[in-house]
Amino acid sequence: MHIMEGFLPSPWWQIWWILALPCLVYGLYKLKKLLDENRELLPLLGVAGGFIFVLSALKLPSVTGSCSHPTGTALSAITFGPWITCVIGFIVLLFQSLFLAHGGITTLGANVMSMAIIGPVAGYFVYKALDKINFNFFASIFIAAFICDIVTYCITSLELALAFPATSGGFLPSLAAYLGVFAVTQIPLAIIEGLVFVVIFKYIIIL
Amino acid sequence: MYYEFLEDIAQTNGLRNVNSAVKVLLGLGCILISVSSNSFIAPLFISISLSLIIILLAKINPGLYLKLLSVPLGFALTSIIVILFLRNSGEVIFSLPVLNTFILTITSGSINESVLVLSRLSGGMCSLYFLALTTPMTEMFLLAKKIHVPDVFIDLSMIIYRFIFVLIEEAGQIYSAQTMRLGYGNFKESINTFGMMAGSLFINSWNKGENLINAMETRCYDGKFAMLEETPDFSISNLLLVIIFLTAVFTISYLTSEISFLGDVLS
Amino acid sequence: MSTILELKNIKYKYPNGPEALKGINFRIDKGEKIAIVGANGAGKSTLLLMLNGMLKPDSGDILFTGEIFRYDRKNLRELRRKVGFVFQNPDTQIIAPTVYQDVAFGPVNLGYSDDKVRSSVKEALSYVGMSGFERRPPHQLSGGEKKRVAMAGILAMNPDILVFDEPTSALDPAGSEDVMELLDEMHISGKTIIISTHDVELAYPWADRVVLMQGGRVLTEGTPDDVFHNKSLVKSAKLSIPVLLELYESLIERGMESSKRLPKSVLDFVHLLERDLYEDLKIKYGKIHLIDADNIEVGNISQYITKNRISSIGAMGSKAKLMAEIEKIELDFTYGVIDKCLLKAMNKKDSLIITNGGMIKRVNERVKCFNEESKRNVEIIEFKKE
Amino acid sequence: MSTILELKNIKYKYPNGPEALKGINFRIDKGEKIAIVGANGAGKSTLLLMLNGMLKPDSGDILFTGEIFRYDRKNLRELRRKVGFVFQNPDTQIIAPTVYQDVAFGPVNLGYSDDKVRSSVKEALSYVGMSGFERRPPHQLSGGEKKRVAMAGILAMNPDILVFDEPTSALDPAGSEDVMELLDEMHISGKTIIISTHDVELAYPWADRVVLMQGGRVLTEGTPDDVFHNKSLVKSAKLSIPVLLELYESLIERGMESSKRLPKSVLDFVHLLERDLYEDLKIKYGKIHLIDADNIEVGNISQYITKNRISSIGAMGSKAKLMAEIEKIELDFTYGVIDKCLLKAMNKKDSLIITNGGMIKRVNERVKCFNEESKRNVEIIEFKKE
Repeated sequence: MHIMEGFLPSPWWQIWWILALPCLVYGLYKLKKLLDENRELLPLLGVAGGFIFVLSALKLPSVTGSCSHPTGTALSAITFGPWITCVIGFIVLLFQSLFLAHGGITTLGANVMSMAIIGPVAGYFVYKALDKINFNFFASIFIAAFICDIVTYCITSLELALAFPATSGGFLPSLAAYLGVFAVTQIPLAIIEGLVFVVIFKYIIIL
Repeated sequence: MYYEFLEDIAQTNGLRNVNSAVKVLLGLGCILISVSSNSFIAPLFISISLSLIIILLAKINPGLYLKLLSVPLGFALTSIIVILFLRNSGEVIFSLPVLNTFILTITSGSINESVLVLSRLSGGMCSLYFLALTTPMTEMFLLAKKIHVPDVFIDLSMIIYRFIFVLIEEAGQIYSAQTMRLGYGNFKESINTFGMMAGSLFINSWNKGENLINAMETRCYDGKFAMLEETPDFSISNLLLVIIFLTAVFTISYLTSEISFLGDVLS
Repeated sequence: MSTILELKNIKYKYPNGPEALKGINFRIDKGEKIAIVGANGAGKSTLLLMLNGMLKPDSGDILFTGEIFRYDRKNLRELRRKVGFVFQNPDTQIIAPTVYQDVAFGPVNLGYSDDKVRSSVKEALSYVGMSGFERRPPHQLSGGEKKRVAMAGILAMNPDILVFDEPTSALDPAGSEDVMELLDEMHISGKTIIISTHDVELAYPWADRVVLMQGGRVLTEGTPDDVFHNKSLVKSAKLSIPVLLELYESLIERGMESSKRLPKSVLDFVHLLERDLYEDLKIKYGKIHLIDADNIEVGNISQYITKNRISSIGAMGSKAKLMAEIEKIELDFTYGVIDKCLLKAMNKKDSLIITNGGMIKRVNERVKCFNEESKRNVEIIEFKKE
Repeated sequence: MSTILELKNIKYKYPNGPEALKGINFRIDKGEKIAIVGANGAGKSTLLLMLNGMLKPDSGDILFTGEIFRYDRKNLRELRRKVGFVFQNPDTQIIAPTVYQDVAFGPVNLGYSDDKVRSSVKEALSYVGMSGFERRPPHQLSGGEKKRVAMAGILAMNPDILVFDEPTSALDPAGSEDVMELLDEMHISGKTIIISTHDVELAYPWADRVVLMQGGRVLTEGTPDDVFHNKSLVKSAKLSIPVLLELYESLIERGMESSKRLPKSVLDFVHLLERDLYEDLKIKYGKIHLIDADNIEVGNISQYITKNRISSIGAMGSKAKLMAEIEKIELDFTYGVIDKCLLKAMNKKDSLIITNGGMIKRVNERVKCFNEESKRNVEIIEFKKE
């Protein structure tokens, strides 16, 4: 779920950019170090980035009006770790805003925070934790993907609520309202993504 | 599932040969003015003038452009509801008691703010469309290089760019093949079919990545990527026009900053 | 012959792309073998995608069994079941983790019972000669094997019309021959077959009807002779003339007498030259032996061969080839079998064709037709069980 | 002729895969046109990947300019610069987001100066006829255009040896002809060319030397005549015999006199039949006019054509074709030009060949050779500036 261009007022879009940038810079630093050791990773990461874009651009079955979804970044977080994912996610989100008009430039910071950093990180840690206690593999995959989606949606709502708190009661009612209006599309989406994720992993493992 | 990317339209638009730095300046300038405007007038002005530029100068099919404008509609309407009901100030215009527990109200203040946010969204999206439809990404890579974006970021972006198009075509073919064999029939099958496509695409991507390593090696890859040559047609007059336009929009934004939709001053 | 599918003045433009079809009129009769030929970008694939409703024309009508086709869910399902489509690149078509699962994809989506799914898959795989590959992952197969699995996946849905986009692309000669022979087998078993190709050497001898496309339009259609004889049209379609036809025309230009029937194969050509040049030669011809694979026990073929002093052996159809393999008989011909045996007969050598089902009749017809045209008398000896 | 690259008893097995090369001995001399032919899975691609060090043999030696090749970074770079490799599928080779950037990829990584990068790219793109496409993204190009870009990317590095894996796969006849002609142009300009293919019709008339592979081994190598004449070997390599050769052999079997030189083209064949059959015919031949594109001003060609009553026009090489396009001259032949003009000459018609550089010499040689062999006297008239 992308926040569209122009929706976040000052100073909120700047704040999210300022928060996202250090993550990106650190991600780039890690990436550069990795590539200095092994240059062959660049093409692999590039193709993986292409895959993530394409996966998120495909319309999920049975969900009308859903645009992009963060499954790809969760997959990337599990495969490449959160920092590299931050860089790939940033590029993918930039391309999504320019190729598909999903998201925007000023809102890129906020979208990167929710879809390329916090969501995937949450999914990543849930997966690692479940992995550690030897939880059923496919159930862990489902939960990780589901959490990644739900967290992304919560963060987006949080970003919107912070920018537009309710006149009476402030931040919390607004957050509740945003969570409410987006729940209609985002919760089924999270379940479907979890299921799709399981099928993908089943497929990959069989091959 | 035949994907239409704005990028492909941008490759053949009417302003293709205008210097990309000038176009980016106009697009980003408008986005910034739009998002920091205190009144709905400047963003509205930006929406209208950029839409005209997109249709008349960049020669984008008007029907297609209208379709594009509807993309952010779903998001805009759902998110604006919250502002409409929760950001109350000024006189009450409409109220609706819900289950005797609380009352949903719309006030002049919340309408004013909704209109302002919607107009910013519209100005922002039109500017974004201007950027996306007139300036191909292929040209922006050069611009990024010039403003010293780190090489690793640009190189990675370029490979991602290339493979988006390779993979989307493949995804389209797989999707067609599945549809022809009556996939995506019911919900369960849909999930399964979609997952299979994504999984197969993942494996193919991995193979392509390995092939790419080979392709780069055969061409003596030494950590360098070539950049596109500069467009020759940088014109001062274009730059001046853009600066004049931005100044005008900024002036409008400044002069109208006190005006709101229903006439009340925002509290 | 009844018309199954008819396209009337179909136009189509890809979003943000060029006009791909500029008014196509096209008709498919039951039981035809149609080749749509044209250079890359001529609109062949777009036309094929119209045939099973994957693309919806911008204007014009598609008539399916006589009625204007309506693009709703139910009709589309029905159309796609009737019109099977085999993609050019099997890698985008066969993506299930195993061969069995892939072939079963269509039948499962058709809602067949488990038993019926199983039997459809089994039958389809045996048809394309891929029995025993059920548990193999498709990515381990060779290009030719993948193509066969892709075909089985469509056959398992039992369509009436089979559409093949560039059926032999990227296959080597042996693979192409296998695929073309499978197409012939399907045709004989009653399917209507449509292929698109830019390989004129392939389309020329194979098709009943050739549709020549260029720039989104049908330039001409008709028998292969009519279409390829029109050199300037073929050239404007950016295609080449089949090499034997080119040779024939060069000879005509040099004063050779023209013939009613254009030469489509080496046999035709030899026969043509002989008619012209060695008219007075009187030769005793060889014989063609014919064994019905459904009608002989394994083990008896080798015996027959030795007994009858046969010099070359050809097999048509998967069953016949399988039997030859079991008996370890080395096959000399696996494609263009009848013509090659006729050529041998003209060289006074006896040959054997092993085949079954409808193809028995076909051998008889072809030889009869050859004898009539060339006023020769090549004899067929059918094996009878004792 | 000096040997550039030599493979000695090369063996290679893919990790977790079958043994792909089982002891290959193979040598490349400067200036050769070699076709490696074999069915899919014969080991052609694996062999090609050895040639520029993409794969390292498990055993055996590779000799590069006479010395045993050492697989260190510096040597590998040198080898890859000298041996350019064009992949079968251009989508796996094209890396960058625009045509310019992709073609410049090699030169930039070789550390060329900016100016040299620019001029290499410009030259390579104009060589393959893709000037003006610099800013286009590859995904908007057609299959044939992508192939040309892939070739330009390698040409820009100015290698001595060019290796092409299935150069015409998935291309339509016009696209294949263009590519094959480009290969000929490169060869004439001094490059050594190696292709792998399963298309025997392509390899037979094109190659100087044919290497027949099967199951990871070289079955035989030699001139195309020698290799394809050995029917049983070609058959065991699961390939087919070129159709004209098949016709020729059928006629020999029927009693036609055999010839020294096997027929590779329609012209050869006509010539062969005439020698055999119309020996006593005395005909006056047509003439072949020859214009050097480097030596004529634009605008003068049309004039020349009208003046000399030329019936058919052919062009060889990008420059000649470009000039024809500028003057809006419709070309009758763009591939196999010399042979087709000879055929016209035999039919008493005058034709014109527009070409330049080394190909002028080639026309003269081919016609001279033809005249000697067939004891005819087709005349060449070279255009001279007044």
